[in-house]
Amino acid sequence: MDQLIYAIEVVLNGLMTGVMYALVALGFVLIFKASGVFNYAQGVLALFAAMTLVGIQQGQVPFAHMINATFGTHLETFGWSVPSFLAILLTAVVMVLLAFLIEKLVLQHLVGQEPIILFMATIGLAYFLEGLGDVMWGADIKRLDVGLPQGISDSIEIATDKWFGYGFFIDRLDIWATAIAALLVAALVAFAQYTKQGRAMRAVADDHQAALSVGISLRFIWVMVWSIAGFVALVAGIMWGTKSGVQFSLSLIALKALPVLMLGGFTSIPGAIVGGLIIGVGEKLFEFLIGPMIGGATENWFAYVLALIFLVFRPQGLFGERIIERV
Amino acid sequence: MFYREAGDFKTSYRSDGQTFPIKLDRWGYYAVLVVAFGIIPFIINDYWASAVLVPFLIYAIAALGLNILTGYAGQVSLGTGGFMAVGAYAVYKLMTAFPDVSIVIHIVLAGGVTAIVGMLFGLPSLRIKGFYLAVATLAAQFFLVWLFNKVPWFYNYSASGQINSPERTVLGWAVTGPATSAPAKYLICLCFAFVLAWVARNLTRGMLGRKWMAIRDMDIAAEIIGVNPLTAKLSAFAISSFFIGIAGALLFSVYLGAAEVGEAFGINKSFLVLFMIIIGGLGSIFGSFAGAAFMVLLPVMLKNLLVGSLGWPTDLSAHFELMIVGALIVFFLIVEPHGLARLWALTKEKLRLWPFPH
Amino acid sequence: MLDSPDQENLLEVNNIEVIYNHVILVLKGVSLSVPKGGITALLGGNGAGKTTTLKAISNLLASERGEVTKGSILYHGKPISDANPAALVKTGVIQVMEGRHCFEHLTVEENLLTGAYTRSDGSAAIKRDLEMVYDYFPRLRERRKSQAGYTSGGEQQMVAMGRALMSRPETILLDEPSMGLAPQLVEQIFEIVKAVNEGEGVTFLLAEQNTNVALRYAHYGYILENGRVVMDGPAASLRENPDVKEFYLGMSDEGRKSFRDVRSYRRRKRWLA
Amino acid sequence: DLVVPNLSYRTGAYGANGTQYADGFNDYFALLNERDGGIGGEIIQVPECETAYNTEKGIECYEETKDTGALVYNPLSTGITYQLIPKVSVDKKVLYTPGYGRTSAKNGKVFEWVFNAPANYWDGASVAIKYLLDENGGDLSGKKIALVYHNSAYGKEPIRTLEGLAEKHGYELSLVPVDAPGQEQKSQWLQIRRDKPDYVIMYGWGVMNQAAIQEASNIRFPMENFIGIWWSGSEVDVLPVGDKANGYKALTFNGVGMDYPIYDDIKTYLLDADKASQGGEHVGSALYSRGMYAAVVISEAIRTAQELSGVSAITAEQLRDGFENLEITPERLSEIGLPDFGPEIKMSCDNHGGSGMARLQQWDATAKQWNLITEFTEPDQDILAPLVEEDSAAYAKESGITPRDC
Amino acid sequence: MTQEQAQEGFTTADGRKIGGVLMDMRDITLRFGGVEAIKKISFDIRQGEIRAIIGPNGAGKSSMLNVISGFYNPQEGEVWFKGYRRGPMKPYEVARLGIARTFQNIALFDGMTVLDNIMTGRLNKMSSGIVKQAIWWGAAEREENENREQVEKIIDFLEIQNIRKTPVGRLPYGLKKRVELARALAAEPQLLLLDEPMAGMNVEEKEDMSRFILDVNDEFGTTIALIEHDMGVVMDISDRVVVMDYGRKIGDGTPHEVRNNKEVIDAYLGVAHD
Ligand SMILES: Nc1ncnc2c1ncn2[C@@H]1O[C@H](COP(=O)(O)OP(=O)(O)OP(=O)(O)O)[C@@H](O)[C@H]1O
Ligand SMILES: Nc1ncnc2c1ncn2[C@@H]1O[C@H](COP(=O)(O)OP(=O)(O)OP(=O)(O)O)[C@@H](O)[C@H]1O
Ligand SMILES: [Mg+2]
Ligand SMILES: [Mg+2]
Repeated sequence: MDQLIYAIEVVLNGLMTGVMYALVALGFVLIFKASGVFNYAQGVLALFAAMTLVGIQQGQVPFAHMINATFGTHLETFGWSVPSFLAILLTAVVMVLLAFLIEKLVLQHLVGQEPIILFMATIGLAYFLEGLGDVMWGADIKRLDVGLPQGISDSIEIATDKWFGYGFFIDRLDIWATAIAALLVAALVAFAQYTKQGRAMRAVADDHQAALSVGISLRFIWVMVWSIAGFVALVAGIMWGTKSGVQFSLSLIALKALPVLMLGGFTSIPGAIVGGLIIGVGEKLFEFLIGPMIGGATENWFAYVLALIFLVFRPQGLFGERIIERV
Repeated sequence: MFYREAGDFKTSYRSDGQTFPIKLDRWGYYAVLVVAFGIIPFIINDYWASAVLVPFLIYAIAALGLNILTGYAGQVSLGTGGFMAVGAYAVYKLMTAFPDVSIVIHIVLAGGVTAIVGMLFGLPSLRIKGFYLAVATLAAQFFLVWLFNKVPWFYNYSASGQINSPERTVLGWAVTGPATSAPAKYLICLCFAFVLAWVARNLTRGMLGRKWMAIRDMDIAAEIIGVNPLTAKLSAFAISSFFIGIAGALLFSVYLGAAEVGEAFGINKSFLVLFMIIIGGLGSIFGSFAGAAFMVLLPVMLKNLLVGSLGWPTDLSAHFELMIVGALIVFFLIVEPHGLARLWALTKEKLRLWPFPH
Repeated sequence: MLDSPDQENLLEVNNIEVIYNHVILVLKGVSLSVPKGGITALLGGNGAGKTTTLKAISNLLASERGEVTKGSILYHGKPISDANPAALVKTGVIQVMEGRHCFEHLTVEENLLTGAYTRSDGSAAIKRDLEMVYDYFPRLRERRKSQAGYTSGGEQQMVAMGRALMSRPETILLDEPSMGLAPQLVEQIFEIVKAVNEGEGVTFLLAEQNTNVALRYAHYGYILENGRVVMDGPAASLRENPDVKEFYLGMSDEGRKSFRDVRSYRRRKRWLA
Repeated sequence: DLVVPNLSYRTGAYGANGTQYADGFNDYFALLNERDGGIGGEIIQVPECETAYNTEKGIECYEETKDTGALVYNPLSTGITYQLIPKVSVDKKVLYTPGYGRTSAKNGKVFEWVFNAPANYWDGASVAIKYLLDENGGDLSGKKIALVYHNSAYGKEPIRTLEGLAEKHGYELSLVPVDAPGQEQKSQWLQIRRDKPDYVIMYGWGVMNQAAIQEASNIRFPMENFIGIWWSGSEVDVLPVGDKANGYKALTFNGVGMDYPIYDDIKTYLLDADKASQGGEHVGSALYSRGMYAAVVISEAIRTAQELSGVSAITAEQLRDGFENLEITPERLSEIGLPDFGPEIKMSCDNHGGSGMARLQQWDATAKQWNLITEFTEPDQDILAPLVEEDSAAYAKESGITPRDC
Repeated sequence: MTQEQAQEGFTTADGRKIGGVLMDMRDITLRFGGVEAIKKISFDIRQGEIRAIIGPNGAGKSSMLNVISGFYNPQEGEVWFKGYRRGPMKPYEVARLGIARTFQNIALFDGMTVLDNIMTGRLNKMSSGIVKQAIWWGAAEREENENREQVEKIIDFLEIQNIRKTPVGRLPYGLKKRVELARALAAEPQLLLLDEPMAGMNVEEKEDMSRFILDVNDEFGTTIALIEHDMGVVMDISDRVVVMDYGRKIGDGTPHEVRNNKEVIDAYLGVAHD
């Protein structure tokens, strides 16, 4: 009986963790949908966004370390601190700028290349941004606080204690993440499906040349999509940064988003959420039920294996577009 | 004008099928072999062996392997690190279980073991394609690393889970273990790289290679003209893994000497080797070597430049190194998406026309 | 059939050279002028460079690693080689690409709507044009909700044409509109071209292999071989030219040759350019 | 000149930790050079080489520096250490791995060139249990202790020790592995919440530390009952968690804070003269102090070697003798300007690991500083000594080494 | 149909001998989800003939070819080949039976040279194992060269010697079609399926292509089924024609019969062609 109640708690937490993964996966989906680019840099984008946010919030001097090393100065901060809301806004602007630069310097020159080449380019981009983030804001671990609540939710604990005789642990941050993710997904789905730009975005994903030929500006679409993806990365960065600090490993959550992506389908926005939920529950439940028998720490690979099993039955993921096979 | 094929007539299909049909290329190739086997072993020192040449050769083997799978057969894999780990752990178990058998045999067997594992993880490729498959191969990566970390049998129950390669000799020369000299390390890797490159070349120029390329270019059409996708894909996985397994075995036994799976064979390895083949050129033997050379040399050179010559603090230069490597990768892809090999071929094509274009 | 109604040259291509991949020289000095409101045909064998010419005009070469290395392209007297393809569509030049290039995952209707991407004259007008396209191609109306990737070759060709019409262009560059279409439909497509040309004053530059039909509908024709223009003239006069008759229309002096009979004798006479 | 390369890492997943340690290491030698003109008249050169915590880069750095007259290596990475152990025995270089690396290297009979004083992973585990024994009046029977560990060679080290001690003291041990990098630990902490262990011991590194402390605070696990190994006890681990990290404890084998006379010199000679590594950003932090401590031990060994051999420009072999005869008394530490900064060290030919003493520190979130809360405590050598003996014998057998007579 | 019936044949107008039934499609129905692409169609292909399939766009012609080459499995109906009923088969198994084809949207292997593309046609004629190929010298090389000789014959036949070493991606459309034909021929098929082999060609090139098709039929005795929209070509070179319209068969017979079929004219030709 206890086991069952525990399992329920594990499932609930799995769902919420899944939402956190989905936040990262969403960025991947957007870019893939719009350009057929598998953007490996999405994780680093989240890290970069979070670093920038903290940097702006705390009034850090960008490139301080480099300037100090070259000129022997002692710059560190401007000595002011920016309110969270404004800082988020400014960071969003930086992300748009970044999207613009990425299009200008990278994507534009790779129109029409094979997907794997574009994928590689985004890995190059990931390296670059990782280095740039460190040079700009320093490699130390930063604390991110934009006022999101964190820690166990008392009301749920008390309520469940009353019902089950065991108080469930639900993190308040996760509840927030769920709400925000739901909002994001709804907005993005509406955008992709029902607007002209959304349709253009899907057209670009199918055939760059044809899109060009009907007058869709790849440049505009890409800047737009990368900006949105940058914003999604910022949201993911805020959530994960609040959870475990802003530092290099933040970029590695991309690896947790990949199975989500695979399971949900690379091109489906709702897929990212459903995939996230399945992966979250799956890995947590497996760790809870089977983990103890085989030594634990199974989550990293189990997520992938779970996604793999789904794929064998649906090679395009649960909600991915059917892979068109014709001759 | 200096580089031309005119006057190089072929009188048989056999001579038309040779690896370097142009005379100048052939001489260049012989020259490289002479330098590699005849000169470098006498002048190599520990630094060059450990920092540059040995990793270059080992990664070249891994890149050849991945290139067979990704470049020739079109199946993108991110499981390279995991498969290298299989090679490493296989050779470790073999070395410690049968100390009297030659290490060369162990390394080849380790490749064989990896081939079997590779085939197993290649099975989903029959259904799953493209990036879905690439991500799916990460399952192999993570699972294998977890397995080697978790099951003490693989690391002979050592307290920390590290594996150490004991000393083994070939023809009386130590090739593994601390006492190995730089030339010995270099030569054993060179021999493996040479033979494997030759095997790769043979496999890719014949029927098997064509089957792979057909699957890569258009799998449905390939199936309709008579390629059995099952055997084509699985053979690509097997042979690719064989190469990668050998690279993993060499990496552990000859180069590192000790390894911990998550650290030495993590996902970064998978990406590194993928980089090599893309920068070098997908579907090109030469490209595998060029890419490996590029990715091994670049950081060393950058480091020497930034820290050694410019005297920057190491952290700044490490960050800049990341930025430069990233930027260079993007730059190369923009200049020539088909890699160094294609760049080289284009240069030759231009040279042929030079100095009279068109 | 018709003389070009109006002599103002809308589009002028002056002596352009195109190189692919920095090494493959494909166009070796092509010059064309396309009169406003006319239908101009670009004829020539495989690999003659028709597609390349059209892509050079619509600036789509960059994504295939090709570039125009010499010469100039003027539209309304202004050079357009630097405009990006999207801007070009806004100025009124749209290309229907060879090999259809539909957006596979979009439905037929969504494909058509992307054609209207650059328009800003409101959804009512777009809706009207959508109906117009459906009237031209009733088959598309039936399949409006199917994914374009699963429609047949001919249906895809109709989608591509319809999509171009949706942008309300001034000039359409048509690359092999008849390829893979049933004979009835070929006629139909050219009838539509004619109707659009006459009714809406749209200028056409079309590359065609089907010389027979093309010369029946076009006002003026250029024949391209091996990257050079080897002959040009009003369509009517081209149709009477004996070389054109033999090589492009498949007629010998005695009338149409049977495909069964040409088999045994080798004939190949090339214009020496 | 004497060359002591600093194989550091300032980028990558562990860069934030590596930076501080490397600064401390650099600064102490810089101080000796500036203030005393080096050691025994020899300037100490500390060429830095970035390893990014990557074993291959570690080898590259080693090979790059080894022919420049390098005496001793301190790579701050267990992986690189394992790689270097066989190499240093051939190249005859000293490998000094305080508080990390291969535990059984304590046995100088087998590991002639490796030193890991003052304490190793097993010592740490034992000292933690000792502390818990003291807290519980010497009796841990029936208590539940969970080990949250980095699922790698490093994290697995203490398992055997804790199991041995569990038998002896009757507590119940549960193992909770966390895969690298470890920023997602929900499963682990839900399990801990369900199992309600009395104490949690953590062997973590990098982001895993903060994530664990954060999750612990989320489930309201009492911080006082949460003890990290010394690699889980730096400012970067607790600062991101904020106030809720208050009371968290960690082991350490070096002093913390800036209340030592040496900092006056560091200020005069380095900070004011703008010679501090990285501009002195991290002076006084826990990892900085540990890096500095490693430099102290190395410089003392150099001094000893100079005395023994009578030459100032010592070789690596002489430095090894210096290490084997090294004695750092409390008096000596005070002389250096670091009173009570580390345990007493006395090494010998067969003991390369010192006494294994360590102490506990506790985080004060309001003051944002660590406070020492115990004296140096000795580990339970009854349990540890046989383990060291066993493990080093296995290594000797595997590598064909005949242990030296000492 | 019995074995004997399958052996019967007839003689065409220009005196060529057409053999018994080689391929027999019986009541084939093919559905994609709700779309019925082929509705209960039956027809046969006889040994040595050139059989044309025509019909408006979307009629299901390509789908029919896909059924024959095993890429689609029909929901209903039977496929008989050489007097045996063929169960559901993988495409590569069908290829081994001696059926080769070309594709409507060219399906060449873009990354390979013309020569390599054509060599893939001989896949099923080559058998040396992995080890032999890895060593190359000896068996594998010999086999390669033998097959190369056969391929060179086809290259000569189709007059594409000068582009042997060119990557196919760079070729113009018409040549690609020719290379595709070469690849199909390299397999030495009994039945050759051509899906719009002359689309996108001008008259001159169509003449060339027609000549190749007729020569193949003549010299190798290969049975050919082809889809084509150019009625001139169809009328001139085919022996019998099947007409499809939205999945149904609306006509079957000699070119002459078909051309004068009212239904065919309405559905497909528009005006009667001369
Ligand atoms: N991307 C490319 N890279 C290299 N060469 C190319 C490329 N595209 C076309 N070519 C070459 O340019 C020449 C002209 O090709 P183009 O496609 O313009 O001919 P076309 O007249 O349209 O022929 P078709 O009627 O077959 O479509 C051909 O020889 C072709 O091989
Ligand atoms: N894989 C598929 N999934 C769904 N529908 C399909 C598929 N393949 C073909 N169809 C549909 O079946 C019908 C017949 O298609 P098919 O390609 O056979 O036509 P076709 O006769 O070859 O036409 P065309 O002359 O235009 O090539 C079309 O309406 C097409 O949309
Ligand atoms: Mg064309
Ligand atoms: Mg068709």
